[in-house]
Amino acid sequence: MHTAMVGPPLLALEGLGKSFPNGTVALREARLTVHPGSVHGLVGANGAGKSTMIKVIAGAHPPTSGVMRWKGEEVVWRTPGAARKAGVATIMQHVPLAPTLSVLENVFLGAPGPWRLPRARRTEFARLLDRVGYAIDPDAEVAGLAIGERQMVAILQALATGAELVVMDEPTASLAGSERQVVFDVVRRLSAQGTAFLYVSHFLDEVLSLTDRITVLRDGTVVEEGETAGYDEDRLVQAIVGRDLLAAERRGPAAVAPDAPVLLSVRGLSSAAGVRDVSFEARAGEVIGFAGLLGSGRSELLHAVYGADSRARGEVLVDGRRVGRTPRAAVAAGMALVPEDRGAQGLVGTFPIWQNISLPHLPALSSGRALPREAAETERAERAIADLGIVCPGPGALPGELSGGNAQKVVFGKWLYGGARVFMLDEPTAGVDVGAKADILGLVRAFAAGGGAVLMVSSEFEEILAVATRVLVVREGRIVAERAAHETSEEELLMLANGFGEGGARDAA
Amino acid sequence: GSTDSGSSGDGKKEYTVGVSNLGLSFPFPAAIGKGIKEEAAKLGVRIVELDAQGKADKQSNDVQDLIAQQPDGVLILPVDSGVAQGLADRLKASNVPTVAVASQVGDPKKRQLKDVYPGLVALVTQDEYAAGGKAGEIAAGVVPDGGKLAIVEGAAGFAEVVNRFQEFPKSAAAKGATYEVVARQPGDWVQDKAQSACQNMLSSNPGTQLFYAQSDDMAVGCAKAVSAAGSKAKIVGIGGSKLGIDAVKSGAISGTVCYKPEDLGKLALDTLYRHLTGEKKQDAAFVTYDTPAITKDNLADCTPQW
Amino acid sequence: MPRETSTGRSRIAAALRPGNAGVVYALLLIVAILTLLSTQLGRPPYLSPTNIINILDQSSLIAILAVFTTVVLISGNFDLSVASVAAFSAATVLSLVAPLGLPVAMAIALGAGLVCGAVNGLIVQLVGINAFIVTLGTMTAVRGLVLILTDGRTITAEDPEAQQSLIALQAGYWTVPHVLGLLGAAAIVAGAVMVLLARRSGGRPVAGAVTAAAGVVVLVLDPVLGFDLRLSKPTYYLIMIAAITWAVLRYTVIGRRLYAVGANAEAARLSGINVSRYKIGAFVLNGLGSGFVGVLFAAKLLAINPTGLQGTELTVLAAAILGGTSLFGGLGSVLKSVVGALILFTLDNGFNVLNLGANYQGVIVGTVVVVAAAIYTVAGRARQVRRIREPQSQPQPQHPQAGPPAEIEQESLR
Amino acid sequence: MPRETSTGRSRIAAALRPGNAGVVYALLLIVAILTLLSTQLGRPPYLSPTNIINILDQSSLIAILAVFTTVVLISGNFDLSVASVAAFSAATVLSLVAPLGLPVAMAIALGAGLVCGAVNGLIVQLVGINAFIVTLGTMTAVRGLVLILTDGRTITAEDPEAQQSLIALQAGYWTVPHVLGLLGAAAIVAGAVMVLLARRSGGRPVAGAVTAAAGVVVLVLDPVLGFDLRLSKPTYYLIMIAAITWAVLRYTVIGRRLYAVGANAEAARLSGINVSRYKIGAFVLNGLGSGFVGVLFAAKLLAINPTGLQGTELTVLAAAILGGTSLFGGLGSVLKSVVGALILFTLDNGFNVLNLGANYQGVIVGTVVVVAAAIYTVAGRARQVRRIREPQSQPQPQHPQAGPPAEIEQESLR
Ligand SMILES: Nc1ncnc2c1ncn2[C@@H]1O[C@H](COP(=O)(O)OP(=O)(O)OP(=O)(O)O)[C@@H](O)[C@H]1O
Ligand SMILES: Nc1ncnc2c1ncn2[C@@H]1O[C@H](COP(=O)(O)OP(=O)(O)OP(=O)(O)O)[C@@H](O)[C@H]1O
Ligand SMILES: [Mg+2]
Ligand SMILES: [Mg+2]
Repeated sequence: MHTAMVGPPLLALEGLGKSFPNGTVALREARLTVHPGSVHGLVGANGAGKSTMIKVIAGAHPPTSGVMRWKGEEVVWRTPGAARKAGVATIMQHVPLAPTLSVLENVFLGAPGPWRLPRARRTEFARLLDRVGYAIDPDAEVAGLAIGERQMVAILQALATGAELVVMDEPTASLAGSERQVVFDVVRRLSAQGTAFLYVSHFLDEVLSLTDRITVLRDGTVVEEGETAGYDEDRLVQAIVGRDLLAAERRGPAAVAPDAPVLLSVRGLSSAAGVRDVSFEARAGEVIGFAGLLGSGRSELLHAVYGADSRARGEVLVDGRRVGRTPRAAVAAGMALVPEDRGAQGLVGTFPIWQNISLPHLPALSSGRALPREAAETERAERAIADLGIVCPGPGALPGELSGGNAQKVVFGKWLYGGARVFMLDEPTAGVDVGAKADILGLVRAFAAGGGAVLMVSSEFEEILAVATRVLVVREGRIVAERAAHETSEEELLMLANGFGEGGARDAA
Repeated sequence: GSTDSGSSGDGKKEYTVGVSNLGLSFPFPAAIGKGIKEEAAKLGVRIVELDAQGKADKQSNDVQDLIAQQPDGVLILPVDSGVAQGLADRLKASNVPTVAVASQVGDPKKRQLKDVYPGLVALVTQDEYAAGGKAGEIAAGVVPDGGKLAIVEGAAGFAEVVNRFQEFPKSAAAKGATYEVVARQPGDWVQDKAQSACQNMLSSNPGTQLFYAQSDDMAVGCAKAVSAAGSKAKIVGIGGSKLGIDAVKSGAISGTVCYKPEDLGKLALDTLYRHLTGEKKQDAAFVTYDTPAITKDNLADCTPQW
Repeated sequence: MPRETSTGRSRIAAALRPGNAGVVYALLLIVAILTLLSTQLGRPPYLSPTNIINILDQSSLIAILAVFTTVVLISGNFDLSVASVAAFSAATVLSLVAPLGLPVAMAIALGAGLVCGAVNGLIVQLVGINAFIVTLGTMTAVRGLVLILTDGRTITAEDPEAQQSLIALQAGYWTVPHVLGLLGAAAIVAGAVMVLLARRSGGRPVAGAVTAAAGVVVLVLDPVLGFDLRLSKPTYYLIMIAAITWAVLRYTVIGRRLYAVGANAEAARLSGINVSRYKIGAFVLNGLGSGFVGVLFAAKLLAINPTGLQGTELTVLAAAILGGTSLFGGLGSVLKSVVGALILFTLDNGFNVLNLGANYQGVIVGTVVVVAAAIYTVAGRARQVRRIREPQSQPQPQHPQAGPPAEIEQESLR
Repeated sequence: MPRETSTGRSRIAAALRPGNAGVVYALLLIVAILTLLSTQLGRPPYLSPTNIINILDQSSLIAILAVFTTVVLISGNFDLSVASVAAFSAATVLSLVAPLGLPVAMAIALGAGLVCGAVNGLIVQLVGINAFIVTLGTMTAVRGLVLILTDGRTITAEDPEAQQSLIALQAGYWTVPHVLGLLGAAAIVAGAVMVLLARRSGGRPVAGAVTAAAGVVVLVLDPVLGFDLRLSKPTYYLIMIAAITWAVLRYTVIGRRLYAVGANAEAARLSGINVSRYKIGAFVLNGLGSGFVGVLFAAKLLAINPTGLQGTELTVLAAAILGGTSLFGGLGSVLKSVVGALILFTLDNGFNVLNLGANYQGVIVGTVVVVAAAIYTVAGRARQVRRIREPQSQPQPQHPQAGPPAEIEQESLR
């Protein structure tokens, strides 16, 4: 499947430029060539301009300069509808779906014809699911889906149009192992049948194994372009960030002293959302990874611990003191939550970065705990921008002006300097580029080393194994297994998460 | 009418009368309703009172509901004269004797006040035109030499806005006072808006000598504006409400015209009752009562009823 | 698996859940209480045919407005100007019916409504101003037009001929004889069509067969029961408008796109939907609908005064929102909005029948509105607890190498 | 980078941009037009001190309501019940002032307002019903209470002593002599504080020094110009309330959190903010504010009838939204809402001064409202495209189509 295509390119961009009204130049003189039936990788650090390029292709943003050729002909797509009609289906990074409609309706949102045809759509949908190898209830309301499921719905929507070119902007950023596999299979199968893909991802292993050619963007310009076969992970990282990182990321976690004090203990926690009788402890210096499938209840578990789920029952103690069942009490007790859905749960869209970052610990940055000192807030934001390498015009930027990964870093930045000691991170590296991911994992280690405890949910088991000292496997709202990180493997975690015990037998749930 | 409503012990029939009131949260019609109910208690009439809340379309629904209850007679206080015409027709078609209270049925542009809509037993009301004339007389009494007149109108769209003005200049002129209307602005029937309107009219027409406010509430509001501005302008109201009479008493306004809603209610029910009992059958009769002009000199002639 | 997604049965069951049909239960509860009270207090029977016909008649015009307002709300906008627009078109038709005749006058009145709607839509969508402030402005401005048109006085249709034509539009009742017979016949036809469709798409024709069979039973019962349906004309207009609007929203792509546009305009745009067209279209439809209701009002009252229908916009919005329509777009059902309107008018009618003192009505209406909304908000909440996949939902693994693919247990979600 | 976040200079410049201060420019434009017209038509000068004092006095009560309503809107809610609540507390104070004396009667009236606000807040927040329907319900219910309390009649304060105490609360003017002197002194003090603060946080004390210097200049000018400020008491109340509310929203933790709660309640909650407290608090404050305004109305009119203040809720909302407050929470400024109220009352006043026919006022008000909103939406767009938002896939869209500031990706639409 890594056969390079010959003949006229399906899509060609030349001299593409895009600047935003606030002066940000997101793309300059960028180019891209996608051949029919090929899988083309587009990589770059957060804020490099990948999503911008994709929006231009999709007709969602008008470019400021440059030409776009579709099957050799110059085209100008003024609306997303025009691009769709021409045969380009796009999965945006921010999964725009209609939350009040069902999965089925969302998948066929752009479908033409006068009737809704629920029955015919249903069979079509079933066939689509079959083709893709995924299962989801067509009648579920999208507002009720977890972020990963929404991502899958967006993918289905793009595939349903039968496009010649499918553009995917970080389709796997919030997916776990099995769904991710589904996406890979789809890409492979459809590209074998002649559909071309433009694939954006921060998972370089994915890019390396899926794509035929790779384009690397840095600061809005193309720095490299070539056959995938000519790259390995190190070279790609080098091209993207210009430094070597792998060593840092692969470093194993430091051991925890056995006499380290217990910082957090959770006893008999259950919630109406489905968390069932969860107990565990975290010592100072520990990083606990939570492994599980999409929908296994890891997010709910973190929410219950954090007190965000008011109907949860059970005890949570920090430093041996009971913590009240509200996020307010949790913050006061030194807990911090980086939620999984940054748009809906992490950021206040109308606040500039500096106000977002100071929000949880505002009294501490205020005179008399009542009057915020803006200078102190701005200073803290500037520090976060520097520490996390957030690409933005300045602390006054609004979250909506940031690239996806940078927005995630802002959410992270909210908790960095407030003296929190128990960090709960729900998919903290979703959509974050390799360089920043290494930075974040480094921060996680630093938290632990500084005497904090970290609970980290991640669908990337590799990442869990890279930083966690202990792994708890979550399934159906329970903790079904516990492993020391150095004694387990990705394969074993996957088995456990799927409900197979050590011997390969299915756990009786 | 129906005969299924029970009879009281002494063999006298107990009548049920439906009242479609234009709005029980407005003091004037509420007082009419009060008069009706008091009289009903005296006469032993059962009252079904519906509140149209000032909406013509609700009144239409109310009449439908009344007809469904088959009352012996109906008193209707029209929200809107034009709409009431259709309602009167409907009531007539259902053979319910109907008395209109407080305002005319049928388009006032076409129909004289005293030319009562056919099919009604009677129209029982004060004469708005005559009341406007009385106000004019008061005005001629307090500003006899004529001069600049500003009018505080009710909310745009109400028939009274026209009716209460029509005779005002004529009867003032008859007494030798001619006024130049320098401003006409809406006070929307409410004190607050009238106060603002007078304040503003005064600041643009500092020489205004007389304000004619089309309701007592508005006259009282206007009086505040006048005294705050240190103006010497006189104010004439209309309505004879408690607020208005108090203001006449205190000298804040020069005079008003005394409406008596409770008496009106009593009169209306009596008219209907006597028609029902056969004591005095009427057809399209015009029934009215006296609305005297009230100034400081004859305060005793008006006991405010609303 | 407990959930059969596509059979009619579970969908009907879902539609009957309190969280979904709460407004209907609220209505039934109110009717039950009123019936009980009127019997207790020895008032005329509440559920008499006349009274039911009256309630339907009285609510029909507001309910029609609520249907169109629901469409605007679904599209993610807001319209405060409906009552003014209706009054405007009522004034128009009343002033023009005598010189021009009903058809022309009515066309102009409808056109006036349409233009008002279009103005709203264009300003909101193309200038990008908040719909609340725009329609508050047009509400005031159009009311001003009514004032100018009427010159502050009541307008009546004087010409007897014109009056007659207006009355014919609105007054009176149509009796549909042998409703059962008609329903039965319709069911048989529908059943047959369903069987055919199911055959063609390879499904089981069970639902169709059942429908047809039910139709036969009802048809047979008709001569025995002989039930005639007698409703006022506006009620029929309401039924027709609500049914058509419902069907369009439910079964056509236009409907789906309207919901999508309201739920997430950006997602809709990226799917190639012309967002402006739908948003403006909803306003235009609402203007047209208001114009039509205005004409019906004119025909009903044969007069309009300059303040006519003032304040009705809030009643209409209340009906729609009682019916569960979201103010944020993308959610709503015209049928439930109609039920919402019925609740409001049932209360008014109930007060009239019970002869309840005017002083207490406001408190009761307010309380009932809040309690009705509370009942089904709370009922709806009960079904949104479980989020985590339950054990019994494990499907057969389709990709053993990747582990069992995910599937969501829907029952536990709701 | 073009954006300078924290220097005083650029912030003032930003505040003066049409997109930000549009409502102020709209007001200035209206005043200019009215001044011109009144000169043209040979009417007395429009901008006379008396007239300005009048406009301020006339708008003050509605503007106070608009301030508190803005707080509720910022918190992401909606309150239609303000006018009913104000009428209720007016009726309360008028019925109780004679027997209990003003302080007690006023306390009870304020308490009544507070309770109404708390009921709204608790139902909206704890039962989770849409604020629109809840406050529509309480608006009706509280209006019903007013009706019960007044029994359909006008309530007046008859006792002369009670009347006097009420009048003292509201009527009359306070003259602040030597405003320039006071302002100058205040500026000197403020400047000194700023210099101190800047020193402490290590910044440059330029701004403080400039402020203090300006203070000295103004102080010196005072004996020469000798400008006295004479305003009605309600105007002072308004100034005080607006200034305090503005300062709290702008400079305190409470204010910041209120905005956060309104813009994204879930993010605020997960940041450790007690969302319910802020949302309910806003309602309670609004209830209290409505109660206060009700007392002032009672004092102004010395009478209230059962329909008093009906419909005012829409005027109040219009003022707030004209001021650029979003209906979807998280955006808004109380000062701009006050300007919005001033626009509405300036128009009314202008009509009175120009003696414009009542029939034409509606059309003009409506048009001006829409045009004013349009002007600064369009002017603001130029700046807003700089703040384009990435479409966010939020399950509950918080800003589905919010007004001017939430224009999403408009740039690419046109
Ligand atoms: N709407 C916007 N307004 C202003 N600037 C923007 C806007 N959208 C993106 N940018 C800026 O354009 C640059 C490129 O952003 P883009 O979203 O294309 O990055 P990306 O490569 O997709 O990053 P990521 O991997 O984090 O998704 C960034 O600096 C970003 O801040
Ligand atoms: N608001 C909601 N209403 C109803 N169901 C929901 C809601 N949010 C999530 N769910 C459902 O709950 C399930 C669990 O999602 P959850 O976020 O707990 O998974 P998780 O274990 O944290 O996995 P991940 O973080 O990878 O998504 C999902 O299958 C989703 O369908
Ligand atoms: Mg991106
Ligand atoms: Mg999760």
